[in-house]
Amino acid sequence: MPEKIKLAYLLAGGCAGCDMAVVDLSETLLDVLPHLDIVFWAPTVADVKYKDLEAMPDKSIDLGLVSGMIRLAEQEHMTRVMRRKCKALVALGACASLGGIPGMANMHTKKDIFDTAYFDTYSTDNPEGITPQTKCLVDGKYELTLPEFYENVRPISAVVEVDYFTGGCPPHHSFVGAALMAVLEGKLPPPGSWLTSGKAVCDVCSRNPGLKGQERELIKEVRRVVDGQPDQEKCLLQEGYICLGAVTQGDCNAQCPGVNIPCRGCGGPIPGVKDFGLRAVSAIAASMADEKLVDQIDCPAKLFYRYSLPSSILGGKLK
Amino acid sequence: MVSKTGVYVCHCGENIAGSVDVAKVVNYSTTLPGVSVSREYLFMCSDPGQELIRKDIEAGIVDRVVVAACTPRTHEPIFRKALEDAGLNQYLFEMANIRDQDSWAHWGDKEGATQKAQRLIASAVAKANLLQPLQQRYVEVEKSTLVVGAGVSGMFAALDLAGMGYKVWLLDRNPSVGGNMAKLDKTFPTNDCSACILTPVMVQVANHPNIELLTYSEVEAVNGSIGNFNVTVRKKQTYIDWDKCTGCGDCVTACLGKTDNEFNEGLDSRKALYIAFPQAVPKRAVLDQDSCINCAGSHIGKEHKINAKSGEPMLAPCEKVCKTGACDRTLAHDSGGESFDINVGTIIVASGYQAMPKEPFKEYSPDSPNVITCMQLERILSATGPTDGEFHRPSDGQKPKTVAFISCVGSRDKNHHVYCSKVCCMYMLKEARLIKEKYPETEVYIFFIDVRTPGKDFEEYYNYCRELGIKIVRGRVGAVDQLPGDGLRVRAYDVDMDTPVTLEADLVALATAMEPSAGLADLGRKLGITCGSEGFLKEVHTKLYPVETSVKGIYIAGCAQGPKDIPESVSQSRAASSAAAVPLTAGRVPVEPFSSSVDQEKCSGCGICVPLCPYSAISREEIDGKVRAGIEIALCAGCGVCAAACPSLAITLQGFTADQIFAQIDALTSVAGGGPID
Amino acid sequence: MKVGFFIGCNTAFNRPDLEQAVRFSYPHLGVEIDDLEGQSCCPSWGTMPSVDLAGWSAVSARNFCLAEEKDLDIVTVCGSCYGSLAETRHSLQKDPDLREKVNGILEGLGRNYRGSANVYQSVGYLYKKIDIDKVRQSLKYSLAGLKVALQPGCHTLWPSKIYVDREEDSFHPHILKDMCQALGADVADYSRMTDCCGMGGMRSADMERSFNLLNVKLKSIKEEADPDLIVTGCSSCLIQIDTAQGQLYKDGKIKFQIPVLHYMQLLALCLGGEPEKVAGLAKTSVSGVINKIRGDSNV
Amino acid sequence: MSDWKPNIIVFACNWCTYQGADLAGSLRYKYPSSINIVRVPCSGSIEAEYIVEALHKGADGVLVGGCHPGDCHYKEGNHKALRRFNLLHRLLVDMGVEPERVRLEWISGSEGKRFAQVMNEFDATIRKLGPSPNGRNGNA
Amino acid sequence: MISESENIVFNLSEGEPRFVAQIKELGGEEILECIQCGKCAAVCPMALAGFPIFNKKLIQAIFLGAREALLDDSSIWACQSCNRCTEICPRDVRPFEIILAMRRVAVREFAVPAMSVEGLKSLYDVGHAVYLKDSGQTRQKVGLPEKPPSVIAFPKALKELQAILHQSALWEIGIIPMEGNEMADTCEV
Repeated sequence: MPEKIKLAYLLAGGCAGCDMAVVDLSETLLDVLPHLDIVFWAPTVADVKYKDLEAMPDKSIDLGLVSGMIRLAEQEHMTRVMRRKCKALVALGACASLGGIPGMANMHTKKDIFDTAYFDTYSTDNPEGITPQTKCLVDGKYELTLPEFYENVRPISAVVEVDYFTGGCPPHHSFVGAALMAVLEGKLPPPGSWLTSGKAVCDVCSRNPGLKGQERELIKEVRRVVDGQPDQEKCLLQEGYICLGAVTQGDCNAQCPGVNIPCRGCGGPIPGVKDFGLRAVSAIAASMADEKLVDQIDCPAKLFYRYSLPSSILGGKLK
Repeated sequence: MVSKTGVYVCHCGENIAGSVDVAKVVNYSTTLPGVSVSREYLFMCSDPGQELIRKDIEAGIVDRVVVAACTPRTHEPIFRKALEDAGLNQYLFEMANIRDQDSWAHWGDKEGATQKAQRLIASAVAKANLLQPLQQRYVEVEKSTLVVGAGVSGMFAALDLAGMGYKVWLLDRNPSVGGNMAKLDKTFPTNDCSACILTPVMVQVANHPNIELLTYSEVEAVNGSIGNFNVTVRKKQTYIDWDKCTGCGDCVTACLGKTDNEFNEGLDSRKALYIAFPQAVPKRAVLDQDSCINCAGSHIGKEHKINAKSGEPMLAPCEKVCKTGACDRTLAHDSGGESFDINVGTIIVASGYQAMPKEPFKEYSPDSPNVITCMQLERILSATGPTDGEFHRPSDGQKPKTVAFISCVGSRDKNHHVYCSKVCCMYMLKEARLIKEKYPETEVYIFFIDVRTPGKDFEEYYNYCRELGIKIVRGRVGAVDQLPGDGLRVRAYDVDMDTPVTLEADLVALATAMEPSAGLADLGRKLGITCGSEGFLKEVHTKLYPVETSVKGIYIAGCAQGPKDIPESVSQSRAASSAAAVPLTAGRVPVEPFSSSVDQEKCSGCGICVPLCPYSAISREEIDGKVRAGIEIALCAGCGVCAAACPSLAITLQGFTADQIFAQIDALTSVAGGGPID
Repeated sequence: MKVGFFIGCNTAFNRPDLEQAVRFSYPHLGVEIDDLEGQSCCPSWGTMPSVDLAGWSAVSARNFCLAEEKDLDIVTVCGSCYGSLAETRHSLQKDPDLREKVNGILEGLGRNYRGSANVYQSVGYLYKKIDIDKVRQSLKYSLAGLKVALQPGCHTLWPSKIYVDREEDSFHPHILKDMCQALGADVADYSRMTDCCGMGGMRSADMERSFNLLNVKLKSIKEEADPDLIVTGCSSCLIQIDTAQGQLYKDGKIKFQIPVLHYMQLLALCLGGEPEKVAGLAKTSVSGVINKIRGDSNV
Repeated sequence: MSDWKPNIIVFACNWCTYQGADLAGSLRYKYPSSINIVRVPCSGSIEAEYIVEALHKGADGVLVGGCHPGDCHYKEGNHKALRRFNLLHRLLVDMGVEPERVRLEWISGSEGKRFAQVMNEFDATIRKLGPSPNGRNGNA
Repeated sequence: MISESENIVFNLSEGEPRFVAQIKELGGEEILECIQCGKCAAVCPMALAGFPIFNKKLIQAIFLGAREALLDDSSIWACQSCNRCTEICPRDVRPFEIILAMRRVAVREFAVPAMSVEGLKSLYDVGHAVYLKDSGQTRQKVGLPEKPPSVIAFPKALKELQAILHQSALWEIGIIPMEGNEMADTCEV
């Protein structure tokens, strides 16, 4: 074990689920904490201000974790500050690495989103038609500023260079622990890598037909979980539930398939894959027993890009 | 390692240089990443052209080669050989197709064609930079051949190969060998009797120790590739034990079931139990279940009924007369026949043609019995035909006084076949001549579009026919009307007289087109070879590889490839047998190393690839308690379906890796109007 | 069942007795007639078709619109109308650019061609849509004992692929034959049944050649069939064969005149229609045939 | 925009469409020089990524060419291609790509004329659509 | 070239080279498929009635560019439109469409027989190509109203028809006088 390392944690545009996953380390946290000197954890855990981080010398922090994606100017700014201050920067979780669920907003324009949020919903009462502005004058004299709401959601790699990526929504706590241990022990792969096993969910999934000595077959029908109870023993994909386990990294230990929920891809693509959704298309469509079946897959863009739309080749819906 | 790619741009005489600015392209090539040298030559495939490549390799200037010339489908092997000769792995080679897919297609658009050549070369270079050496593989060749179709083409191909000492399986779906030629009366241009020249050949194939006849059989499935084709053959059910049958014909005489006689083109009937024709080889009887009437309640596979009076079993007439026990209806016969596999090194397809029936040509009153096809007329004229060679018209058996032939029926016709059937002019002349020679008082008219007689001694034949008094009218017949009684009125337009003409005829013979035999497309599909737009099997190259198909080891002969007369069919069948013998003689053949491989370190064992492989080349392997995919290289054909589907990018298709394709995409899109964009 | 009746110039102005025959017989067989008010010329071959395709199609499409707007198909007794309408319909179906152009023209009139209405010839419509037994059962009189020769008319046959009620074998048509037999007639074949009658452009261009062409056909009818009556499926054929015979006879080119009626007229007569209304304008003498039909109470 | 020429990438299977393209050339059927062919062994080897990457890098149209159903040299690779293509096409339409920019055609080795016809048609379609918004000419 | 023409010999070098293209533009798209087999002529009523020009010959004359000779001959207007040629043509040339295309050329050159102009005029003026002035009596004789329920009885419908014709090539060509078309006045036939 090395001596104490300095750690900073920034939550960019996420839901704080990743923060929870770190906290959930529970006992592992006890092993890790003594080695950590947490200098910044905002806005959730520690009472440290942005300006405090800005004031720290560049490259003074050994390890920075950023969770969440970039939607606001503030998030971009702070991520850039993190990059300057940290020697190594890790994108923690699906949002930071791929854009995550908030990234599905890239199917819509900023205008659509504002219209929905500030005008169209039944509960909205906005007769003056006020929408967020980056600057406004209160009482005619106090100038207030708000961060800009960008046109698109982006993963943090779109604004800074990221040394390591991890998937998961949120990342499984045991996996977070393992990643931290790897950092502490200096067992790090070359920068740009995923701090993951690199293997698919199928590799660890007990439903994998191969583990039972069975051959995989072509998919003969398409089903949805709402339509019935999947057989606990059988491979979900084989049964027609569109499970993305084969295309997704399995550091989660196949928890979702374990409880009858098809994998939705939060673990991110297998390293080397250019585009998660397209790989899913390449793999799964070919496995359909006939060409009509693929038409039964509902809204492929939202299914295959649930966690990765902003990092897809096209970046989101072309508008 | 930075590659040193050499780019060699071919002028192909004027073929490329006439439409592509070669000098500009060569200059441009030198600016591409990884390119060490770029050269041009008039004919890159010529020996001096190849020498340029060899010298650069030997001098160490070049370790990857891009040739920008014609299509790799014909010329890749030539250049690969040059690389090999110079000591470079032959798969460090890529072609840019700037002739067939560029200069020819964009002739007249020099700017566009030049820019495209630059893009195609950039794409080839991008791929070449990423090429890896591959090792050529060889497969041992099974020293036998399957010949599909036992007409005159198939029989000669079989005899040639058998004569060289190779085992030949000669398959035909009919009960007898002989094909269409067996139906002909005489053959042009010598007027030999068809049976006289064909029957000895039929006997020869039957007796040859190296030939095994598989008549009344069909190709059910074909697997494998050159050297090792595994063919599933289905021998159709004859319901007669051919080991016991002597072909005496007693059962045929006794049989009471009747149907149209296909050998006589439906002009008369045959029995349900029949021998294909008198000279059939093998001469064996076949029971056609569809027309069998199950005499005496004797159904196939059922015990005989017992005569209530005598207590004896009631035998069907065929069983009663069969002296050898070949005909035993009580046996359980599988109506599907019997399937078995054979292994062969090469395959020749000589499945022939069929003459179109008359029915589609409503304007020629096909409902009249006196409107017949020329193939039917051939049977009427034949001594073995329905009239024993007497010239009778079908409606009333009277000898026709006036006969009209109509050419190009279904040929050169966009509603049927756009091609010229090539042999009709000559066979009409032949049939007309046979009639006129035997019955000089008969008036014979032939209505042509163009008389086409381009063959040895054909024009002389035509002249002789005219001297006999056969009347030739240039002008396609527009209608055949049925007159009261059995007469017919032929209406044409005489182009030379510039006037409409009519002719009252007793018999009208339609020179219907030769068309692909039924099921040819299906057979092609089983073999993996394609049919051309006209429906016949397609050769690799009309001039240079006329008997080769797109599948190595499968060759074509005779009318399966397109309409031909007998001399041409025989020539081509002997060419095919020679081509098919090459791999058999060599004993082993090289196969492309473009197969898929799995990086088991990357494989997650999801198994997605396993059911996708059409060759069952991928299987599950267990490694350290984990499931991983494994590929049997010998079974892999290199389609790349598995590589494209692998979620973990663990499978790579050698020669077409994703990195190489992405590099090509990059190159094609970053070169716009002739130069790199900023 | 209801259908739009496309009358056509020749029928409306030259042989309105044929129009009456349709108006009488269709409702008798349970087919209601709609007048397609405001219908125009189809247009006939010598007019817009000879000027340009779009203009031709637009005039034609307007006629179709009248039927489409009422959700009806069109029936006509005239071969030319049938051919011209069917051909434009075929073109408009297969050529979206033409359709766009035509709808551009129609837009100003507040109309839009959708392509839902079909066009039938009067006999073909009955053959395809009405049970032939129903025709048999509705008859008041029959043609028993009458020998007829048929003139289906070129336009009911060719080009066969454009017609919805086409013959299976357009060179040996049977619809008119079956329909005549349903009326009890004895149908006699002759070899020139599908020959042209010579009406239409040819008659306008050169009457003598037109009549000579018909003469060849008439001789074939007389010599091979010698019928009591010629039955046509087309109003143009009706007019030509009906009027030309008198001239040919006068010129000494034929020594006979055979009565001629359109099938719809015969049908109307058999259904009990008044001869003066449904067949009152024939030039050839049809009274003998009509008496024979009505005289025998043989149904 | 008049001097704009589309850039079209055609992924052609080696056994049918690539041969068809060769035949079109040898029969001298004309089609626009905007067509660039990438040779692949089988339409079934074409990854969804190839098509989208081409669009992303600036191709204005992408065409996948394979053997007619039933005629695949590798038995059924073209069926796999069709399945992949159908799903990808729906995905791309969801993502706002104009559906006409991506096309699948079965063109056999003997259909030289058809190859040229399809290319002419496709080029015309792409010209009508104009430069791809998601490529090099666009704003993405 | 054409039997009724005075020039016995047709000088091929005087052929109009763009003629085939013009015919194709005007609806004879498939003309080049013709191989002059003569099948259409065998059953063409025009050929059988002795007109000098009919489908097969027309097509060959177009191939050779014999534009003037064709415009001098009015046979094409005798075509019955029977379409038997189109039915049997082995090349899908649709010879009748070639005749229509040739008529369209002739209309543009005002080389049209008076009868045909009358038909067009009648179509424009009353909405029917064939119209008999005393038909009202005939109709009444068989118990029908004087006017059929066509454009004849509905003046608004006639206006509609004329509006269509105003937007057709008939207007630009000006071969018949049409309301508001000055061109027609100077081109009286």
